[in-house]
Amino acid sequence: MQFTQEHEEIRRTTRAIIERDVNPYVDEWEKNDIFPAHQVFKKFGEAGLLGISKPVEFGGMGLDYSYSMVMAEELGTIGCGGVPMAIGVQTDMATPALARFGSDAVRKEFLAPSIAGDYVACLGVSEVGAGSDVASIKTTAKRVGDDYVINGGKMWTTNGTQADWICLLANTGDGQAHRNKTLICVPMKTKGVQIARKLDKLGMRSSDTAQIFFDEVKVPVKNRIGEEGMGFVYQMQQFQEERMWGAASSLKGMEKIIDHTIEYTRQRKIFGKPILDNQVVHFKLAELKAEIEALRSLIYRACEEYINGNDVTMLASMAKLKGGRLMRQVADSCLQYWGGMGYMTESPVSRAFRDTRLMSIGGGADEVMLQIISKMMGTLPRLENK
Amino acid sequence: MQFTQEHEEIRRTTRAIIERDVNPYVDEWEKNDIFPAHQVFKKFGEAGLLGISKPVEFGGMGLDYSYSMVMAEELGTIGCGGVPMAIGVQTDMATPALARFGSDAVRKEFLAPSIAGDYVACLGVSEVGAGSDVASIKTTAKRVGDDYVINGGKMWTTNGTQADWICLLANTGDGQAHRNKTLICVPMKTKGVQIARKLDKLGMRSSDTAQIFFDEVKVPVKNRIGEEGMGFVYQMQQFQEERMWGAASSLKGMEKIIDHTIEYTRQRKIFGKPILDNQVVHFKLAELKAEIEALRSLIYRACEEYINGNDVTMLASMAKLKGGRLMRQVADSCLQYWGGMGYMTESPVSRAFRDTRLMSIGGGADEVMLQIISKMMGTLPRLENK
Amino acid sequence: MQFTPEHEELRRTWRTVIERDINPHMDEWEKEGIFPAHEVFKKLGNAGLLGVDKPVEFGGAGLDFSYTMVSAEELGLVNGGSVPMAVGVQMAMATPALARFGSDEVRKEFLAPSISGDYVACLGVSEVGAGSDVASIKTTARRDGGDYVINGGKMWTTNGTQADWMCLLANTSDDAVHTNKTLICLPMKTKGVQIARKLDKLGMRASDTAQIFFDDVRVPVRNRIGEEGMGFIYQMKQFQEERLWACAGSLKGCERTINATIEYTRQRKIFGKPILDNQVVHFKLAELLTEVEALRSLTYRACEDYLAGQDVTMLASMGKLIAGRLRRTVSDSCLQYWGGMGYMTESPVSRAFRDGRLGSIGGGADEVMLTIISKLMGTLPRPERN
Amino acid sequence: MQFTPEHEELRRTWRTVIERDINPHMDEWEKEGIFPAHEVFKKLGNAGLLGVDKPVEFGGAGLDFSYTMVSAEELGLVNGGSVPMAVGVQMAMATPALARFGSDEVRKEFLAPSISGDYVACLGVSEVGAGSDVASIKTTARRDGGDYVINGGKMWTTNGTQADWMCLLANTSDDAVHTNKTLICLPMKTKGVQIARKLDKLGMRASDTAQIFFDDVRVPVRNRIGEEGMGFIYQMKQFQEERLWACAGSLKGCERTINATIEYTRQRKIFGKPILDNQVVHFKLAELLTEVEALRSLTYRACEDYLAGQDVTMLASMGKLIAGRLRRTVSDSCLQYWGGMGYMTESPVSRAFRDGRLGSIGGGADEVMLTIISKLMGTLPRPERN
Repeated sequence: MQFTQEHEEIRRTTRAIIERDVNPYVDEWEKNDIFPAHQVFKKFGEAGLLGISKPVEFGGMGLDYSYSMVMAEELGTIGCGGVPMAIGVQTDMATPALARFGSDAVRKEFLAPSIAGDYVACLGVSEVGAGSDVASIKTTAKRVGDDYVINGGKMWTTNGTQADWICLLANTGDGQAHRNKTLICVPMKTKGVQIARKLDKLGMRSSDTAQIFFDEVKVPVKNRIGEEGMGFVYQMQQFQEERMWGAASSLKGMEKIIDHTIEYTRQRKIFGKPILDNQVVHFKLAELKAEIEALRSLIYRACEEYINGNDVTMLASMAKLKGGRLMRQVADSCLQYWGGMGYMTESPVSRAFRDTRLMSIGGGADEVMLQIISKMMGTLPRLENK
Repeated sequence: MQFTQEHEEIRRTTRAIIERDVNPYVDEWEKNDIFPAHQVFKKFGEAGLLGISKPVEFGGMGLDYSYSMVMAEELGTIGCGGVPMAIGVQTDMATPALARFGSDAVRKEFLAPSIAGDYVACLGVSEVGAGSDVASIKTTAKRVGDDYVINGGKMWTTNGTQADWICLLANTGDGQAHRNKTLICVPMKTKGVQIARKLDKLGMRSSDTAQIFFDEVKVPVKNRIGEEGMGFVYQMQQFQEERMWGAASSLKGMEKIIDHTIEYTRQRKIFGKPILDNQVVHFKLAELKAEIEALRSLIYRACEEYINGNDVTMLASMAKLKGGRLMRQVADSCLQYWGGMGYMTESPVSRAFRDTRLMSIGGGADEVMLQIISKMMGTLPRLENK
Repeated sequence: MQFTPEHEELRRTWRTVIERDINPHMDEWEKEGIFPAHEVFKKLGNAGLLGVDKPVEFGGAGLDFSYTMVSAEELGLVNGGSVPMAVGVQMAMATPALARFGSDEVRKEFLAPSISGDYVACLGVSEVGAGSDVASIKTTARRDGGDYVINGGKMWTTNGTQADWMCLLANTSDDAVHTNKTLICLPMKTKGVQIARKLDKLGMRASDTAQIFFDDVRVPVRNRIGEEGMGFIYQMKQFQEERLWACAGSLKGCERTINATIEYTRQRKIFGKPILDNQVVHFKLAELLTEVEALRSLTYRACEDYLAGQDVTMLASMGKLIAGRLRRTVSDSCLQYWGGMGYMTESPVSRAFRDGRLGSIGGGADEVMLTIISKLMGTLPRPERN
Repeated sequence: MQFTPEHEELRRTWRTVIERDINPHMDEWEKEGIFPAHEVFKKLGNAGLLGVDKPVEFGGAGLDFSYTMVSAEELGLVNGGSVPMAVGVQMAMATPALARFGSDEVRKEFLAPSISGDYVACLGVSEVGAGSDVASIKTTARRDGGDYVINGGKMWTTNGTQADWMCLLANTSDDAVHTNKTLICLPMKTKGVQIARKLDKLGMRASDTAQIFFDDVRVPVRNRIGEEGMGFIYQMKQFQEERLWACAGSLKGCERTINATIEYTRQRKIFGKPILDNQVVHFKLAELLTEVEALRSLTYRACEDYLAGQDVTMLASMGKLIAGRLRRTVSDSCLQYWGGMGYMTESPVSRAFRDGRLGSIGGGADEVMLTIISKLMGTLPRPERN
């Protein structure tokens, strides 16, 4: 994969905004357990970064996915995991299906302002009883005249307390679980949408996660994304980008932890020499760096294939799996060399330790990735029907 | 667990025989792909070491299992894995059930000479279609008058080509798989017993492993061990000692590898200093030693419980599992620091690498241990019936 | 190691107090970032739990160390690591040297009330520049008439903001670093003792950790523990018990996490069956329990040897190393199977994940244990080399 | 990295030759402890496979390095590591420097016949005292008139007993260790070249490894490759391609093992269902394939950068490190699921286990790669410290 000047340009712009409008405030946002999504998204929107691979007619740049990927990579330089995740939801989790299958009307109403940074989007897939097991969601959207009437609830919703609209997956029929679902754009102000609670998390503190209830929520049928019953399929496609994005955004975060650790262990002395001079320390860091480069290569390759129109479900799932595992290993290993300081909330590595633990769980747990990979390897038990 | 003078005495005697009658010949036996079991067993037999915890009336010492365990531990000082395994089959795999449930007649005929070292025993449980899955063996022993007529075959039989008799597990009925099996002492000279082939193995070269066929083999019913139909139960009990023995015999083998590695890496220099001076090397060795001591503690504790009459299936299975894993890790890690020399057949660590790989497979694979532990934890799927 | 009815009785008492006076309040204390040490310790003191192995004449029960081990083990049942750690400081870290080498006068003044639960103790060893590297502490206690005049500071001091007195390690001369240190009982109310700040930690949030400064702090020479210059030696002895405590203290905590996970994954369904029914889940739990039992065995064995008067530095350091790593593995592995719930602050496993991470850092980091083990193995580079 | 029809064509040719002329004979060659290099290489030469990236004027195809990578990858389909390693020496280890820096005369004499398959080449770098530590080799080539007079010896020389010539690294002066070395083409028939012994190895049994002595061996100065004193630099360059070869060469070998395991565990039943149906089995295989794909991605990326003229020392070293470890993990993990059969010499997985262990040792051990990576990360201790 060879990068162009445009790629570099995207990287530079992204970093500039991060340095100026994000990193100086991260500690405060982390303390407040929330960041001002509208304010921050507007900055990225003005720079056109929220629609890199989105259609030009709705304010996007119309570039291929490799440009979204380099932005995801740069987001790793943000001083926490919460804000990048929130941006990822906006650009690569809640909007790909809308951009690809939505009518002009619905794209004008929801996609354009999301690209501009005026709207904050969230994704409504997971439920209390159905996290990784998407097919088993219970939320329903019953057709009544020209409206859908929505009942049920969503769980683990990132951006949930601040979002202007939700890309909602709901059952619009009683048919087979893979053909009865539909994606619908639901304005969060709509009557009956209730934010049950803001969840208190181990990490990702600056990102708000909500549990949401829907009680007889009415939205016009035209808010539907694409065809009725195609929701599950659309969502599965949407997951491809979500997974590549998740893995790509992890790279520089891990490298940042390693760099911090090198810096800290170089100036910190124990038994008369810098901690870094211990072979177990610099060898471990070398090993982690090697794995990071392997992951980066896997992501670049997946991205290339994706751009060439190939199905990258396998490679994207592998990247997501390896990314989740590696982030935990990097954060845990590096924290060790910080000694007591690593256990202090103020140290960047302790925040990384809390934030990174999510990746093996969110957006399809490791075990779901293993399930997908096994399936594509043709090694799943023949009799079972998954 | 506090050891007595008698324990030390057993250790000393075992080591003396190993130094005098075993280690000087190991390389040769390894090259020959077999060791002279009768000759070697006789030496141990004369010292009474083949019947440490066996009844006095048949030549045993009648001591508790802790004495067998310390002998197993000392056998780890033998320069290969094949010979200790062969001895283990004789003392703790093929004879415990016979000693405990056999009639005086059958014990006089098979146990006494096995303790004396005149007979070599082997265990006939595994079959081509049934390795870890004992319940599914196919070999049958049909009652005809006062005889059993045996048909079928056994696989992976250690000592198989040299044994005088086999402790055979066969189906004597068509009943439920756990109640239709019987243990029978079968002289290997009996007409119809055919040693199909000597298996060529990755390691354990000095130990002979046979595939054996039984074609209308007739043995008197009085050769039966204990009651008919109790074979599976007896064998499961016999497995307890086999597993403790296997774990115990691994300890000094691993320590020997580590000591050799310390010795070698201390005199071998790279980039101007002893390899051992690399922190990754001596830290790794320290880590391995810590795990070995944990395993040793687990075994001692299991042994204590066993002597106190408690069921140690759980602890023994845990020891077997951890032992198998640890041996692989120790051999693989140490080999690394020997560089090219570690890859040479002549180096002790390359032999250890080949020999140790068996423990996670033989005598119940790791996965079988995990199955047992899960079962005792009550975490196996409720619906399945294992 | 065979336990007596007295051991069982002690376990019962601990469990009662924990269930009644500690667990119901943990969540609240975690939120407040501190637990009421005086109130809680008084209850433990009244139950006679704080001085199980301390001399009878000062209110202790005069039992051997195995009872302290049992106490540490039962404390694992507290649903959080903070309180056990605080109690550990009181029982096994700040008081062993005092109990063994202190004069009757100083024991009457500091030990007795610490056993009765009226006083809260803390240990003053670690400093900003000297965490694991004890020999290099900088705090001084200059002799001035009948007083010591103390200057310097301590870091990472558990119980630091609530303690009535500190078992302080300070340099009382400029001799060699191993012979110039002295342990002194320092009342925290003394003029010049300043609690610089309460540290904000990744976990152990209900435990207060302080940074403390000493500015010309005067204490009478009679507050000294044992002989002048023996402080380093005493402290090293004290570390043995601290490490054994750490081993024993990890056992039930790990089991608590494993059991909570079994319970949760059994009732939680995914893809139509309990999460626990996934083989990767119950096998993983079996592996974890295996390691816990190995650690328990090592701990009991070390305790037995310790009671038999042997030096257990090697075994205790090995145990501490294994314990620290195991707590990380257990909490990280289990958290995975809780899915999104595991990432929620409210879930016990997320607390275990945060609390457990300290094990490999506090009380001598993994690398310190590895150095000690390497040293005892004789594999450390000859001094001049490093 | 986008492959062309030419790449595909080359892959096909390799597969044809491997299926027809190599795989049918591997078992036999393994038993004999050597393969007929001249016979095999001639067949490869006739197919134009030995000089894909070598200059056309000497019989090469003049293609770029990506074709060499493709060759290495396809060689993974050989059912054993020996032949691929021998071919690798011929194509990517002993000849790159010659092809790039050799005079037409010396290339005509040694390169052309090595490309046509008439000559077998070996590489003379490692010595008894200097395996990974190349700078410290002791062999000398003293200038005497128009000759070099060579004295010393080489160790671990692949193809050593069959080679027609050796690409020898020797000290031609007493200057600094990095500027006193020269590469020389040495005909093995030359008087004074003595093959001391053929080494007996843990694996790679069909490949001959020799220890070689040089006693006043005379070769004309014109046999020198490039400039005198540049040998170390040339060799370092040569190592880059050797490492990329090692990465590419590991991919299909690992996949072959994984696929063979899928096949075997699918037809083999335990407890009434295929072994493959165990979740721990198919999930583990999914993990392994994930790591293989990550390595493949890293390899392709490094190759692309290499072709783009960038220095890939970092990526190539990382790849070599990951490849060596992965081959061990894959073969060890897969062997487990073969049960007893995996321990039999006849099973492909046991050969993979033995052959694969060399990866972390040969061509620069893992620790050398870690040192290089650490160096490039700038984390190595300042010289004076170590």
